[in-house]
Amino acid sequence: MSTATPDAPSADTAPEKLTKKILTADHPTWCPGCGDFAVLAAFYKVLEKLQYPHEKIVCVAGIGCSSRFPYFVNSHGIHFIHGRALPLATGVSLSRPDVHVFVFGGDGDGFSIGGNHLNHAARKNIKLTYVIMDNNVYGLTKKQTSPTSPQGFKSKTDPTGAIDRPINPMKQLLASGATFIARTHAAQVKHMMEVFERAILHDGFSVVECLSECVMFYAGSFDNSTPRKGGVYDIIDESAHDVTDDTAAFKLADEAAPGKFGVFYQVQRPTKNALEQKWIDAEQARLAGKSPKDVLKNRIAQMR
Amino acid sequence: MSTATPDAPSADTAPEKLTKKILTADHPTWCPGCGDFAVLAAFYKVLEKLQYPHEKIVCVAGIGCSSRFPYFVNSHGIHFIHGRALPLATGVSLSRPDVHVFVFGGDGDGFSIGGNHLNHAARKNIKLTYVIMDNNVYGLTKKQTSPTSPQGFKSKTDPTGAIDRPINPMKQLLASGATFIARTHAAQVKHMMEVFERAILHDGFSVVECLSECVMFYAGSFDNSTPRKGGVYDIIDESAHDVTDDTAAFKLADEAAPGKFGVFYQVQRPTKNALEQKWIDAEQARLAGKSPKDVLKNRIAQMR
Amino acid sequence: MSTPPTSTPTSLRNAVIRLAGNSQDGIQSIGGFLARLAGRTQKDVMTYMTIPSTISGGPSIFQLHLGSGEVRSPGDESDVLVAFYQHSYDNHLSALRDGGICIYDPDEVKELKSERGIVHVPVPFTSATIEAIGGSSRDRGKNMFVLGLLCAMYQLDREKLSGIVARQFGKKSEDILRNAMLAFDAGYAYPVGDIGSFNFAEGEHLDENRISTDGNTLMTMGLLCAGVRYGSAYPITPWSPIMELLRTELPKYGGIYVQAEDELAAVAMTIGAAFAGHLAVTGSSGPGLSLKAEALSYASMAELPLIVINVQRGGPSTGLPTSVEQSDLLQAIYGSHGDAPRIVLGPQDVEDCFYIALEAGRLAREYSCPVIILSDQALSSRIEAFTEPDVDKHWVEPPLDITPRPADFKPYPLDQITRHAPPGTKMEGGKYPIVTGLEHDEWGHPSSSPVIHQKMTDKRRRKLEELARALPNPEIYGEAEGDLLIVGWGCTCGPIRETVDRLRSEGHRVSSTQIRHLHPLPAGIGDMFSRFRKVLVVEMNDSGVYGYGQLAMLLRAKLADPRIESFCKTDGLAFRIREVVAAAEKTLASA
Amino acid sequence: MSTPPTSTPTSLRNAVIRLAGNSQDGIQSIGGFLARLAGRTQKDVMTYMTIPSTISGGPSIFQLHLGSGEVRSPGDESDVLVAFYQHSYDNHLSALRDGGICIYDPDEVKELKSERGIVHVPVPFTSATIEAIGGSSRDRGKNMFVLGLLCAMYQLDREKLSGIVARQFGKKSEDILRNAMLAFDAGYAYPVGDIGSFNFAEGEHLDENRISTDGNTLMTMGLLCAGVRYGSAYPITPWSPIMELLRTELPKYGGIYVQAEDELAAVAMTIGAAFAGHLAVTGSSGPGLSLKAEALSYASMAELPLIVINVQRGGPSTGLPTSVEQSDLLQAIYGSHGDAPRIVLGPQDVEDCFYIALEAGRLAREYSCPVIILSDQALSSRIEAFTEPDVDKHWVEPPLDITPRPADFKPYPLDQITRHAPPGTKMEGGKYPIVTGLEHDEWGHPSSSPVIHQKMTDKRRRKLEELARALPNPEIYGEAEGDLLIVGWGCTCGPIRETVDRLRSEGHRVSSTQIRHLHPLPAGIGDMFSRFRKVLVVEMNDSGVYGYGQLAMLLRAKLADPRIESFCKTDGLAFRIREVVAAAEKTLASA
Ligand SMILES: Cc1ncc(C[n+]2csc(CCOP(=O)(O)OP(=O)(O)O)c2C)c(N)n1
Ligand SMILES: Cc1ncc(C[n+]2csc(CCOP(=O)(O)OP(=O)(O)O)c2C)c(N)n1
Ligand code: SF4
Ligand code: SF4
Ligand SMILES: [Mg+2]
Ligand SMILES: [Mg+2]
Repeated sequence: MSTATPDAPSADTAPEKLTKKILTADHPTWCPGCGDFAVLAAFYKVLEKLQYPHEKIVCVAGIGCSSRFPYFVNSHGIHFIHGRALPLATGVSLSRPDVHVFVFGGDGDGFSIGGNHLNHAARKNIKLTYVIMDNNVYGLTKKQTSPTSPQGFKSKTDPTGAIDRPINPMKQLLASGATFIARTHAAQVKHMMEVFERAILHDGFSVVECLSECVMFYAGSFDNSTPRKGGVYDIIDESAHDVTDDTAAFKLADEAAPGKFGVFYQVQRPTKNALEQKWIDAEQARLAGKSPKDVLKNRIAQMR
Repeated sequence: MSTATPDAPSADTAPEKLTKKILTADHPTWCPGCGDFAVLAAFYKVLEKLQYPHEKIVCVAGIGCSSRFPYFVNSHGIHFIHGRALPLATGVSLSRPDVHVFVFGGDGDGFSIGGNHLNHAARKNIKLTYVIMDNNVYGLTKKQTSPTSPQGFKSKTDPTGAIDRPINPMKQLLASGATFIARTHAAQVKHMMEVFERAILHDGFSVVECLSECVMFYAGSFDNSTPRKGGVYDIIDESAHDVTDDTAAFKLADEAAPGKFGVFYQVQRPTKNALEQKWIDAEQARLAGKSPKDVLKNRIAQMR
Repeated sequence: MSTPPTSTPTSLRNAVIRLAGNSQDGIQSIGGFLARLAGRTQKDVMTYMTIPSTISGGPSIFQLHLGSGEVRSPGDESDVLVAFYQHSYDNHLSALRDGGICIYDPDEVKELKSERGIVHVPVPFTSATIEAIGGSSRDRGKNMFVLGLLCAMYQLDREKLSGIVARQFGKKSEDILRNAMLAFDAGYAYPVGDIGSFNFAEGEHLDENRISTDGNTLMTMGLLCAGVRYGSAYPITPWSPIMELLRTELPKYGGIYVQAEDELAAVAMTIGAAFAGHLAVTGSSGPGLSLKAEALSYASMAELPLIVINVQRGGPSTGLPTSVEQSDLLQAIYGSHGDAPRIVLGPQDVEDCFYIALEAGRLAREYSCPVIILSDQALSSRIEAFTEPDVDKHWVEPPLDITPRPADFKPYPLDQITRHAPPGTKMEGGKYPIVTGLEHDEWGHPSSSPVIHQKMTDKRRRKLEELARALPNPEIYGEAEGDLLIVGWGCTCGPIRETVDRLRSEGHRVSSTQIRHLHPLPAGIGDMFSRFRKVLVVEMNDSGVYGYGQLAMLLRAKLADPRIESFCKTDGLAFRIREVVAAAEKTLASA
Repeated sequence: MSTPPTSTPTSLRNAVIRLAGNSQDGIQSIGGFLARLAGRTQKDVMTYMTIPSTISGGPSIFQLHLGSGEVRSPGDESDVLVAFYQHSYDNHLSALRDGGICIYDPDEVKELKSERGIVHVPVPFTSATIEAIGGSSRDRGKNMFVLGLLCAMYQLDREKLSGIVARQFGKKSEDILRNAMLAFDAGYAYPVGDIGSFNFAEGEHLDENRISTDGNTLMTMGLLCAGVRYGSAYPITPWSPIMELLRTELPKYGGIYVQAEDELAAVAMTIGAAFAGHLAVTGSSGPGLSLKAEALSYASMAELPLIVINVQRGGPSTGLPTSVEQSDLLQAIYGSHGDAPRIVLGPQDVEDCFYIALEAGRLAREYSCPVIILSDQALSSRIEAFTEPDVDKHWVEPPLDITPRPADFKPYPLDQITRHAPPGTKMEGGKYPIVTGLEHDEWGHPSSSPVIHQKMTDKRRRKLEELARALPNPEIYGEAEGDLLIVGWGCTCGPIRETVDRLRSEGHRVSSTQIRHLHPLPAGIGDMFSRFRKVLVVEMNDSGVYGYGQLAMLLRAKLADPRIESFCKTDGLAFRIREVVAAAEKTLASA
């Protein structure tokens, strides 16, 4: 219905080249050393590479430190409410096939208050890319247990150590029906960029869990996967792992922390965007060029 | 803190014998032929067998045809709001270790609006039993697509057939961290009773998906698993399936409809009920018998 | 094939028929057929029905008010009661007027009361239908038998009526249609004895282009005409039919309606579509509106245009899901945290559902603000006949505007109403806008400056002040001055106007007004009230701790005028004219 | 080790000190130490702070009002400004009174303005601290240096103050404590030159047993004393500290506080605990209250006792999460669908947080009804000193009652207030009760009977009517009659009372009252108002489309009294006394 077509460059001007400089907006309000800085830098770089028309980039987020992301990208953006970024992004993606939708948020935003939306956006295979900056803690509200905090983690809501078993993000995502599922690390810039690029180029619901240290409230959380701190960064060997096999991926997700990194799962399944368009096309073919106004008039005439 | 202790019979009277007659309350308002009748009958029978003290039985539900369940059981009961039965039941279970908490609901109540609560009650391993009467449709609101409706199902919200991929209830539950996960069928009374009993006796979060036909809005939905209608009722062979292996269970859940029935997964993991009690015990040991009132006075005195 | 009744018909201007049985009996469809017929034969009609809230069914009624003149309520009392069962008879005989006719099925109704001159007419629907169709179809054709019976009794246009029936059943199968017609004809031919027959007097000439339908259907047509192409919702009674119709219709217009996982997701998706530059709609009933409260506060803060429909039902909580009530007004205005300005509208009858949807679209866009439409269970399901809306005249093109914006573009200018630049819009200055729920400066950047917060709060409020000034006063029914002004909103319009007619005919100086713009109220409303000695606000909600209902509260607060009184009820039933008349008389009589 | 200052101290009754720096500088902790000291040394205190809403920090202030007599506001203007940076100096100099003292760090503040007789005193906190502690600890000890400086300047009890500091830092490590004391001593010994020193005059004798703390902490103590043992919540600023403290404290009492996955789950778990027979509490701030709306409607319908705390912050939407506002009042009362009666209370100062929690517990149980407490960001975090509450006197045992109920038990009797029989209760008649959100009969069984719905709506409303009659009028500050009554609620109590004092001292007949029972309002409030020529409602929310704030709306609607006027603001800052004085003078001057 919209007259906009995908990636059509503006008629009059030559498309401007997207650079980090152009993409940079406000200086991030994150704490010095916060892992989210690296995520932002990687995102700029991948966008530089992909060169989408500037005006077709949309950044969406809920609430949290990580969810401040859209303020730091000079693109169309919306900073929504806690936990509901995905349904908002669903509304954008389905009603605007011409734009590229990116969603950013934290572990609390995505897996606690927003957990159900994640399941349903995934099963519907909405076309968008979702990056979860997982710091295993609630940053913005100053150190409460998050759904990914490991048992024993001392927070303001678990003064003697976290009691509840955390979720397993990869298992949850695999069960949800997401069609691209990967895991990366803010301190592994090259890997992170590769994963982001694959996620963005995937035609469907792509989601990346990106470990991103909260230096303020959970310093050292990811040392065990940071080689320069003596950890091991264990990347999935895709020649040995069939990324289209969700059971194999589920098995991989069993590994104890820090677990594996890389693409756990990727399949092609029609997006809801495409399926709804198919229905629209069928209905419109049936109506054989009748104008919307005439469609309405006929419908009302049936009530005579 | 409550003075009630688990299953203590009332002091003065001999415990009355629980019978179907005693457990029967209002006549169900379900449509004649609705699968939910059989679920109710099976629940009565299992309770007859278990003989819990009458006053210690609590039935909880959200909203939907199936969620009317508590009205039809003569026990303490609460009919709550759509999708929030599990957190309500969590409040009961954690604050009243002396009662038995049963939760009933439909596929919409449990997997659509209530999906996130299911994930979190499961990972916390709250002590309760949850029966999902899955009819693959919204019954009470008269035939909209539910999160378990198969693609192609024609409903009022999908006049040309359901477009979105349904969830896979078993996979979702396996990822959630529930410690007892099973699947049964309202038309398989014996199996259903066995499964209910095992679920109830499990010490932790036990959940049963029970296929239960909506004769009004989705007649014939489960014929393919109803032997007397030519279907196959394929029960898991537990000598071949290790119920403590979630990956194996995930694999089992891959089977096309009607899939397998029986116990997919069962492990022992401490309940949140037990873990919180452990913390309480430790704190109280530290306080060495100080009365709550004195604890408060001391705390306030620190503000002098 | 069957003989028409022969006695000379009595001429009537109005008839109220109540059909009472179980929901399975197809009473709603008899009612629907008659209502549609009325729309086609220059009669006015208003219907009223009850639905049991459990699926398995239970007692149900359909009441139909047919008239040669304007019909404004489903009728206080019925002239004819058709009782299918003993319980129908027992529960509804009191709704029959003195001397009315009770047609009952002697196969089912065994105990009769003789009272108030009521004429009892036994008609064995059950056995006569079985006889007509054949043994197996018990229960199924009874409704068609009764339809035939009523067609004969009221001398209705048999040909048109069978046409309507044929169109409906023809969709199913020939067998079904044949059986339906057999039952209909049997009813038509059934000799009812000496109660005679009636026909309708020639009425005022009603407009040529009349249609008949219910409020939910017409609201949906209004949304389509207003340019709505996207949105999302979750099913709930009595909202669902709007979402079902949008889901079915929108693909024809290139749009998409999404069934979300819950109401929180639904409003978020709809806000997403609004942010994306569309006019989008979400909706629900009571509990679902509560779930949208947080996101609506966002829409107020971010100043996004959006239509939200709330089809009210009995509350609080799950309440009485299939009864009518008007108890969500204060929530609609004040139900979100913070000072969250939004616009609230209420349609006054089925026809108005179309125009209120258009108005909602216009205001949402003009004021870049969420607009809540408060419909209700009665409007949602009752059928009325009215002039066909002129689509050519009202048609609005969907709004998506992604033309480049100049370098000085700011999403939240302090001196103008907000106009967003949706995704896809090229920003000539190179600076892209951000939409936010934090307090923000003119560019959408978060600010905790005291000055900014004060100014932005003023900005958001000021647009409603502007709107209040721009709104004309609501129409007065009756004279513009007098002793009593009855004020209503929503579905109570009919009974209130009937009350005015009745009291004026008795010499009282009474007028009424139905408020369609509930928030903000038109600025001139105080002047309007000042020309009456008393003001009585009539609404279907609780009379409140302090003795007044929800609209009355708004008006009393705005005008601080103690002459504003309140009449409320919460029994889940539409107002009867006599209830309103009694309340008005009481107010007139008091000092 | 260091020499005390030698000049003769000037005697003071009050001092307002503003510390301005960044949130990382530990300004809050200096303030906290001084406030606590005040509580221990027979001084009254009130504090005020701002927190940046991003974690990485940013400009932050802590203002402290110390006095020998009662202190009722954090002070309009400060006597001393301690400026850490150039931006602190630039933004806060205007808050210093004419002739006030500005202590600044010349390492950071380079450009001074000479104006209004302000005395500038350079004190190199940064370099002096580095010198005292050693090179590496830059930034860390500055706050302790300033604390030492102020201790000397105001001749505060050095021994007690070091004791408080030692207790705090001793929890961490010896190293940290040593460094802190080094910096403190260096500040204490720093020669500030000719500004001299001050000491506090002997005040009225203040009660012996005084404590000092903030509102969130004291509210939690009140809940524990009221018998709360269970509940659930989700983190949000500024509510979180209450949930964190409950989570930490409750295990000592055998209770459990659950961090839920979201606010909808939190309120549901809390209702679960209430249904299970406990007194339970949930809480949140703005957005979270919106998310609880549906379940609160349930609690009203099911008539379950429940405490809900809403620590208000700037709205709408995410708004200004760390600023004060009072804009959730109408939502608290009317924010759920349907007519959903509940009780709403507001504490008037930090001390009152304790008593309001007790009152909430009492009312929730007595009226079997949800009770919402509206606190706010200012009360939540500001420190005040007051008489230690008498726990022995107020202690309430947790309520769980599972003694058998007699055969005639009904959960929803029409003629009495609902009393539930929680799970575990043996029902002697053999019939077990059901709690429900559908309209229901006396046994809790769903009913769509019009009569029942009307009667049950009446029942639910009637208990609030009873409560309104039972409530005494709020206390009047000043005379019971006069020209102007200033009405406030919540944290505005102090500035309003100061206003009254100031205007009375100028001969005006002004009094004030702070409403703690916001819904229902005490029945006698109209009488109380009638003894004043004018009523001015002062609150921190939007002045509204029609020109009045939220409490003003309630009062105008209830009393339909045009003499009720409104003064509002929404700049996220506590009222200054001069703002309220100006508004009151304007009202006094008008006709
Ligand atoms: C409805 C609602 N509930 C709670 C909050 C408070 N809140 C803001 S962000 C947040 C969680 C932050 O954690 P996460 O999503 O992991 O993001 P992070 O800050 O760690 O990046 C919470 C609880 C809110 N803004 N809205
Ligand atoms: C907040 C809210 N949204 C929507 C509804 C309407 N509603 C009631 S039950 C239901 C779904 C019923 O489906 P399911 O849970 O599968 O139960 P079933 O009736 O099929 O047993 C819906 C959407 C509601 N009562 N409350
Ligand atoms: S609090 Fe943690 S997550 Fe937030 S900005 Fe600071 S380091 Fe990053
Ligand atoms: S509508 Fe379906 S689920 Fe509901 S009672 Fe009838 S058969 Fe059962
Ligand atoms: Mg986080
Ligand atoms: Mg279902």
